[in-house]
Amino acid sequence: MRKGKISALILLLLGLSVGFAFAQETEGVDIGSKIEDLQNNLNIVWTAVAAFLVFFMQAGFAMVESGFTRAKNTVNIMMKNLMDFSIGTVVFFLIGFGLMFGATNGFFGTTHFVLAGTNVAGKDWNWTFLIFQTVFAGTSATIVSGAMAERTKFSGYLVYSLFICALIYPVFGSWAWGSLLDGAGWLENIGFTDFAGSTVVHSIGGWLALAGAIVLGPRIGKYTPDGKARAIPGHNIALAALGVFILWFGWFGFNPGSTTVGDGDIGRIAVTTNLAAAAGAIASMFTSWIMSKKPDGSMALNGALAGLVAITAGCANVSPLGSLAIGFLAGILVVFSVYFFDRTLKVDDPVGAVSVHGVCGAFGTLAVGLFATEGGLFYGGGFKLFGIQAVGVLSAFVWAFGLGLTLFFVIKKTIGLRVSAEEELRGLDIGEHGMEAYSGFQIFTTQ
Amino acid sequence: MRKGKISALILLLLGLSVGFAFAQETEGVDIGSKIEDLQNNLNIVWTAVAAFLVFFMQAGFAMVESGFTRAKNTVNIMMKNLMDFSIGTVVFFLIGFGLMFGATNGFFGTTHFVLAGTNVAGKDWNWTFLIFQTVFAGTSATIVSGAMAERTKFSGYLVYSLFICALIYPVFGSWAWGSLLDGAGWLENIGFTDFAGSTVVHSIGGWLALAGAIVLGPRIGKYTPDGKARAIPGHNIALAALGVFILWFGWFGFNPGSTTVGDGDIGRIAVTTNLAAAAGAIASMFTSWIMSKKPDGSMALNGALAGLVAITAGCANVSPLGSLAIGFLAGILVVFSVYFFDRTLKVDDPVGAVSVHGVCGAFGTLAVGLFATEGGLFYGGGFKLFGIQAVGVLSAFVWAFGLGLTLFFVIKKTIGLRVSAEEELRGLDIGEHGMEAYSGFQIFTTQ
Amino acid sequence: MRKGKISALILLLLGLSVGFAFAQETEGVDIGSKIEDLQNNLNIVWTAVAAFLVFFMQAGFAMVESGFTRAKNTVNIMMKNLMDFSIGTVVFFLIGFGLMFGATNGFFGTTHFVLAGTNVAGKDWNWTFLIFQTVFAGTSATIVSGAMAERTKFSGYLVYSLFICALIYPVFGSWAWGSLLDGAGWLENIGFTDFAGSTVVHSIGGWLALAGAIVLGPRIGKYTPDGKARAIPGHNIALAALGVFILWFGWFGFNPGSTTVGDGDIGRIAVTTNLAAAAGAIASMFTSWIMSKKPDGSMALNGALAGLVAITAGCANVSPLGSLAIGFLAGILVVFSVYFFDRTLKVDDPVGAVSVHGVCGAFGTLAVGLFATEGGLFYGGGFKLFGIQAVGVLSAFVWAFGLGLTLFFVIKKTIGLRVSAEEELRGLDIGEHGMEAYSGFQIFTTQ
Amino acid sequence: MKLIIAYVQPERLNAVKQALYEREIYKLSVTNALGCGQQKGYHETYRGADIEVNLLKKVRIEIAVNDSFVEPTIEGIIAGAKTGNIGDGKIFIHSLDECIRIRTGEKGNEAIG
Amino acid sequence: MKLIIAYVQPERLNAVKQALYEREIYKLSVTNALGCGQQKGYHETYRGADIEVNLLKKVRIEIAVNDSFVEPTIEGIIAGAKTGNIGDGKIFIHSLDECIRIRTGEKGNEAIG
Amino acid sequence: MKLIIAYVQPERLNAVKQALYEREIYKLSVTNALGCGQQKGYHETYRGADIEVNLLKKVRIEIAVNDSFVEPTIEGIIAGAKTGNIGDGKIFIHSLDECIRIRTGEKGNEAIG
Ligand SMILES: Nc1ncnc2c1ncn2[C@@H]1O[C@H](COP(=O)(O)OP(=O)(O)O)[C@@H](O)[C@H]1O
Ligand SMILES: Nc1ncnc2c1ncn2[C@@H]1O[C@H](COP(=O)(O)OP(=O)(O)O)[C@@H](O)[C@H]1O
Ligand SMILES: Nc1ncnc2c1ncn2[C@@H]1O[C@H](COP(=O)(O)OP(=O)(O)O)[C@@H](O)[C@H]1O
Repeated sequence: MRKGKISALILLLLGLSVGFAFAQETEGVDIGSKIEDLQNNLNIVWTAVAAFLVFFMQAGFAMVESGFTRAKNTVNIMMKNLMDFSIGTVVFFLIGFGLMFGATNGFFGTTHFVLAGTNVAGKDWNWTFLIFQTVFAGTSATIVSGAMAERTKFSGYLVYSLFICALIYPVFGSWAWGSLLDGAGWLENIGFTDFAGSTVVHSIGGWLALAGAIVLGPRIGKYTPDGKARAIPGHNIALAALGVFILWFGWFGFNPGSTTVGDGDIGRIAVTTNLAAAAGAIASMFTSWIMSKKPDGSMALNGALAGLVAITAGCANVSPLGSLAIGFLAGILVVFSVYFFDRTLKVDDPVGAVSVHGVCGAFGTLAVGLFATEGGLFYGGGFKLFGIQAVGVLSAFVWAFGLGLTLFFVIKKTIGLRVSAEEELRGLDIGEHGMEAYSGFQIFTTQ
Repeated sequence: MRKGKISALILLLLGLSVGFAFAQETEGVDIGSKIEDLQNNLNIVWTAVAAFLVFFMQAGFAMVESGFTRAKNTVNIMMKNLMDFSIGTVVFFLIGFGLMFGATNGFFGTTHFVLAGTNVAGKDWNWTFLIFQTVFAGTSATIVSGAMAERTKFSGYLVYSLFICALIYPVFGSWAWGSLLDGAGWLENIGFTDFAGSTVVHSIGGWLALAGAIVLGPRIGKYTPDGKARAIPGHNIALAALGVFILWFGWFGFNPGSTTVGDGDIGRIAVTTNLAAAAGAIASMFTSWIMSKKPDGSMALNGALAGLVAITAGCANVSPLGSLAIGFLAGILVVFSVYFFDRTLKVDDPVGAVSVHGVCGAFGTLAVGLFATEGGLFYGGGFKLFGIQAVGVLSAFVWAFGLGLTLFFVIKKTIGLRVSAEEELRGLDIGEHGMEAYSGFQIFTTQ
Repeated sequence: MRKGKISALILLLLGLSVGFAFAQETEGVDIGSKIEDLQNNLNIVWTAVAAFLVFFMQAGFAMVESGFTRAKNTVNIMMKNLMDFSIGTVVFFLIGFGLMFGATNGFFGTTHFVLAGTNVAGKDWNWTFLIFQTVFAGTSATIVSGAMAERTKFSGYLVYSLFICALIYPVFGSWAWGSLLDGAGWLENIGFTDFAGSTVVHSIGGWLALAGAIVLGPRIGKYTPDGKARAIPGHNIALAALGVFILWFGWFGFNPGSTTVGDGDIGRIAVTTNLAAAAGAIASMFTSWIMSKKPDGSMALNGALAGLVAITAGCANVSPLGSLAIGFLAGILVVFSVYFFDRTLKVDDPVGAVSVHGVCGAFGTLAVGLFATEGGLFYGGGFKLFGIQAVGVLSAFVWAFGLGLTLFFVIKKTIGLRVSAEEELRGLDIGEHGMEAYSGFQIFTTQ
Repeated sequence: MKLIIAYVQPERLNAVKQALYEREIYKLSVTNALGCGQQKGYHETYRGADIEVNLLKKVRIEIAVNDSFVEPTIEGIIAGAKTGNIGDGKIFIHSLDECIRIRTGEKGNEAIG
Repeated sequence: MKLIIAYVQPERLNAVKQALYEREIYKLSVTNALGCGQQKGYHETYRGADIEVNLLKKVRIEIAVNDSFVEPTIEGIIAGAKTGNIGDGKIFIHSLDECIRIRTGEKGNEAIG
Repeated sequence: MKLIIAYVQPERLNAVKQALYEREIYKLSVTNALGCGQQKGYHETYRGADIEVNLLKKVRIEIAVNDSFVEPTIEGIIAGAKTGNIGDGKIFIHSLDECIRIRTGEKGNEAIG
């Protein structure tokens, strides 16, 4: 009995212990997955908020672009910004997202169209990821409208905005970012680093803008008969400044949000982003001060954007001092780039979109090869990363500028890309939309 | 001794085990509740951020409404938007919140006034819930100012804004949403589905707007003596567009925020919301293009809002394709609705508030009965849900339009609802506030 | 054998139990720290989002300040707002942050410059804390530009903005808030309570603004030869109202964000903040209505800001009713303060920055001594806290106003603080920046 | 040929145009103006400071007509602009030496209409 | 009756009005104008491109007066507008055939004041 | 001395100024105007409601010249403004009694240029 009793007790204990072990285990698993779920939920909240901030950049672009152009084309610019995001949203959902993040055929993704395969009533990550990626695509699309402002036929622009979000942006995106979901791309495979999209988003938009501005030709009166560039001042610098503040604000979603993870990287990336923007604004202001005797307000605004675009690629990979340097250089670069396109190449880009997004996007991507604390040339990493970055930058240019020229040329030859001279003089607001932006205001339209 | 020793050991073991069991248990409970706390904290952060986004919609409304009306009434519109939210905040805190979410007497809530019973220095959920609900009430209130713009006496408007947030909105809200806290309502009990408030917030505001516009009568010069509608163009389409972007941005708090839970539903609802807005803008643009030969900028802007209002009820219950359909239909509907009220009914609604919020809110609520993946007619759910939705839509109309007519009529007969013709001609900014919005600008006030 | 068997079993059990105990312990520790990590991540997400909202207040200030001044100085105001934040960002990173939050020498911090010691690629809290504190410093800096609007030399202003963020703000900040990181300050040590910065941020800015406005002198035409104050109306009340909505929105980051913890306090502080703003707007409107026969739009807007500034110190320490009272009193106070500075002291402060930020900031800080539910006079806490608060308020005045007078006087005597009369008449936009804000618009510049 | 200048209240512009149309006067030019007359303006306060607005918004209409059209033009303006209140406006008339249509180079009476 | 047109610097408008008041000339009309005169304008650059601003902001004042008021009016304008700098402006005077007060239909000398 | 008033299309202003410069006419004043002439305006719809825009944007140029400059001025305006399309504008000329330079007090022919 004793033995039995003891044995029984021991067995009981064993049982208890094993029971505990089991309980412990399942409980452990359970708690572990619950904690994972929680972090996952936090990531979703963060990524969603970041996506909303990036969406708000649409307002920023609309304000900057309309502020830097004439009053008679304001309705048109608002409409273009509204519609490129709207059309972009729909086609990116239908086609683009799948091309970019679906299982890849080596060149682009082939699944996930219309978010197929995702539970239509569930809480899947894909949903949050889709909205985040949609607003990125929309950013790329809307860059172009500034460079083509004040002379583009509205219907032609709609066609363009369909193609960028359905095709041009997502395919390139799949090369660099496909593996963020189920895709994979040759650029990311060779080690191309573009954390939040200096190239993927901004340069793609910028080079398309360049193609558009070239195919369109300059606005009437932009160049004197003997080829001198003339100033066509923007009509509302208050709006433009508001737009830049909104963009800067939105960029805190753009860059830190690209972690899609709610943790301490957010703060670090916010710091590099903010420093680069500040340095860009300062550098542009002083550069324009030296170049043209006075600190040009429109240049300082462009400078902040230049810093933001440039830091976008490396925001997670460079030190704060590195970000200061990148922003500062971008701020100088953007001024000379604007001068170069405007006066030397005679490409009429009313808001400086090509310089800000194309040129500074490329610069920022290359700068990762120099300033990355891991692998950057200045940190002892040699030229390897820089070379890879250059490949990415170049392929973006070839892809976007090449397709852009083709696309705009085809539009020009079919439905038409430019409004009539008469309509351009009177303003696209009346010509394309039958209304004025500032009804009742006395506005000189001598220019 | 041996026995004793063994027993002692066993007891020790038992003790240890039991001790562990206890530790395990308390630890388990503790961890479980800590995880719950964490999710709760995440919900609070998310809901608070969403509330702030919804607050920002006040700026959007102010911009849209002033942009779509004349320069001479801009100060007045800003003041109305500022004050309806301010007064609404105070009375909703004092009275409205309790009526809406307090323990119900069957018709409305009767507790929670002044947040009574909530720890005044604590971290209770009620605080976050109150701020979230306050900004919703403020949204409903501010809708009305657009439809009554350019002719309403300021003091009369203040009185109205007191009543909507203290009484009209919360009582209806308690019927549909009371159970979100401690209340309960007959509408939610029969299964009425209005996830984020197409009816509760937008239609209520829209039907009050309709009542206000009817009691006021049209602006001087809006109709020719023989009853033809005349256009009175808005003075600042840039502001109006900015307002729409702000509203769209804020709606990402409005709809996904209405989960008040930080999880994957946020992304899904953000996707449906965004798709509907985009589809609405596209549909309105093309509809106005067909109807009046040119894509009307103000209509495309209204279309985005129409899509947003319409998806608000079903954003959590429909598929992405369903949301595209709802947005698209709302975008078409809003154009015809504006025409109908303007030309047929001759109700002068300068910004289209009745069509956007009243009509599209009703449409969106009904659309849940068609498109809900669970219970919707198109998904094999039969007419039951649709019928319930119709009951909700109808009761909102009766309640808000009925009370609205009464309220505005009483205001008209007592302190007065409309400014003098002379003041209306010169502008309410000077008449009501003794200042101009655009001092120094040359503005034609021939209209 | 038996003994051995039993012993073995027992040992086995012991081993198992101990094993469990160990597992339990490490698992427990692990889970505990994971949960802590999660809360930490949540705090980071929340604090980062709050920082972004506070950043956006820069846009709000720019809009309010330009809206309340004349069209001919709009570019200049935008540039000042852009550059003070940009310069502030850089010098606060380099110097200010260390002075404010580094290990203190009793008077200011001496470590953490350039965030030294923080892992340059890590997820440290310091990063998030830096961005949060940077935007606070930027807020303090930008307050001043409004009071000095329409006559300040741009280069002089740049020098000022360097000093406030490098020195004036951080040193005072270290006295009151140093212990938030590694510092410590005499003010916090005696119990000074300024939760989100009525004094630390707003009064410091406000008193510097006062010093600047005094050293500058009034704008040409502001006072008649016999000393009567003349109105110089702002050029764009729509922008000003937008700015106030943006500021209100950003304040939801400013006050609730100052918890830097993601929990239920957020909602509570959002409620007090919102109530005070609403009460401030209402009070100012009615006060101006009584004082000057009509509800002045610019005063109601100032009133909302006055409520927000005043509640900033006590937002976490007062009850909702207390916040209503504080906001309401601040709304009345700001009107009389504007009158007092404008008409009695003849200090020309175009946007009311001194009254809103200086006076209402001081009032709000003192009000904590009255309304704090713990320690406040009205809650039985006696005069102790009030006395401490008064010490803080006074020391802020002495520090900021004293240094401000010195700084602006030195700038005046060296590079110059004021533009020429001719430039002032034609507008600083052309004089300082060579461009107009509203090109093409017909604007009367008779004033 | 005469040049007729009229200052009228902004909100009467449409009525004036209407009245002139009825009298077959189709051509006119309009500018935005501020006027100071018997209508005393108004006092307001902005942020507590006094602001005296004595330049009121007016519309300036300029019409060049042949002599035979002077009377109908005056009549038309009065018909459209008169409300009987202070501030209704004024009409000024002076003679015109020449009128030229830029497009065709026509001169005088032929160019005016 | 004469019609006096003066172009003056915008910031002198108030002083001109003041000076005219002192001379009992209460009625005038103002429009916003751009002028090109001896004052050469200025060069600026906007985004690196040259911008020549040679139309400067001016204010155009129009005053109809009886012959006896011509001298005081001119004096008043000069008193208010003259600073001695280039750009001070010009006064043009021509005769007026008729003046009508819309409200009353009064004509000529009676209508003008 | 003559006062020449011209209404031209806004976008022709620069060309007109250019053409006048070539003829050594350097001084002029410009105001923003709306005009109603043979150019019929246009119909648009805003939110479905008809909107008839029959006041088109024009620019009003005012030039005071000595008699010998009248012809070159007219020529210059036409050279700069004429496109041959409806809406090109009109020129009105009337005589000026006096011209005074505010800065110097100079009068007449000397003041005008
Ligand atoms: N002598 C004048 N010279 C220039 N403009 C005048 C003169 N008299 C009146 N006006 C213009 O006519 C407008 C109406 O004049 P007012 O005296 O108010 O009209 P009424 O005599 O019909 O009441 C004024 O605002 C001003 O623009
Ligand atoms: N001949 C003219 N015709 C029309 N306007 C003139 C003429 N001369 C001067 N003005 C107007 O007068 C303004 C001042 O002329 P300006 O020659 O600069 O003055 P000042 O001779 O006093 O220096 C010009 O900007 C223009 O608006
Ligand atoms: N009789 C007139 N009185 C005043 N302004 C006129 C007159 N005729 C023409 N104008 C002005 O000239 C502008 C051009 O006139 P329009 O008849 O269209 O020119 P065109 O005859 O060259 O086609 C009009 O818009 C108007 O501003």
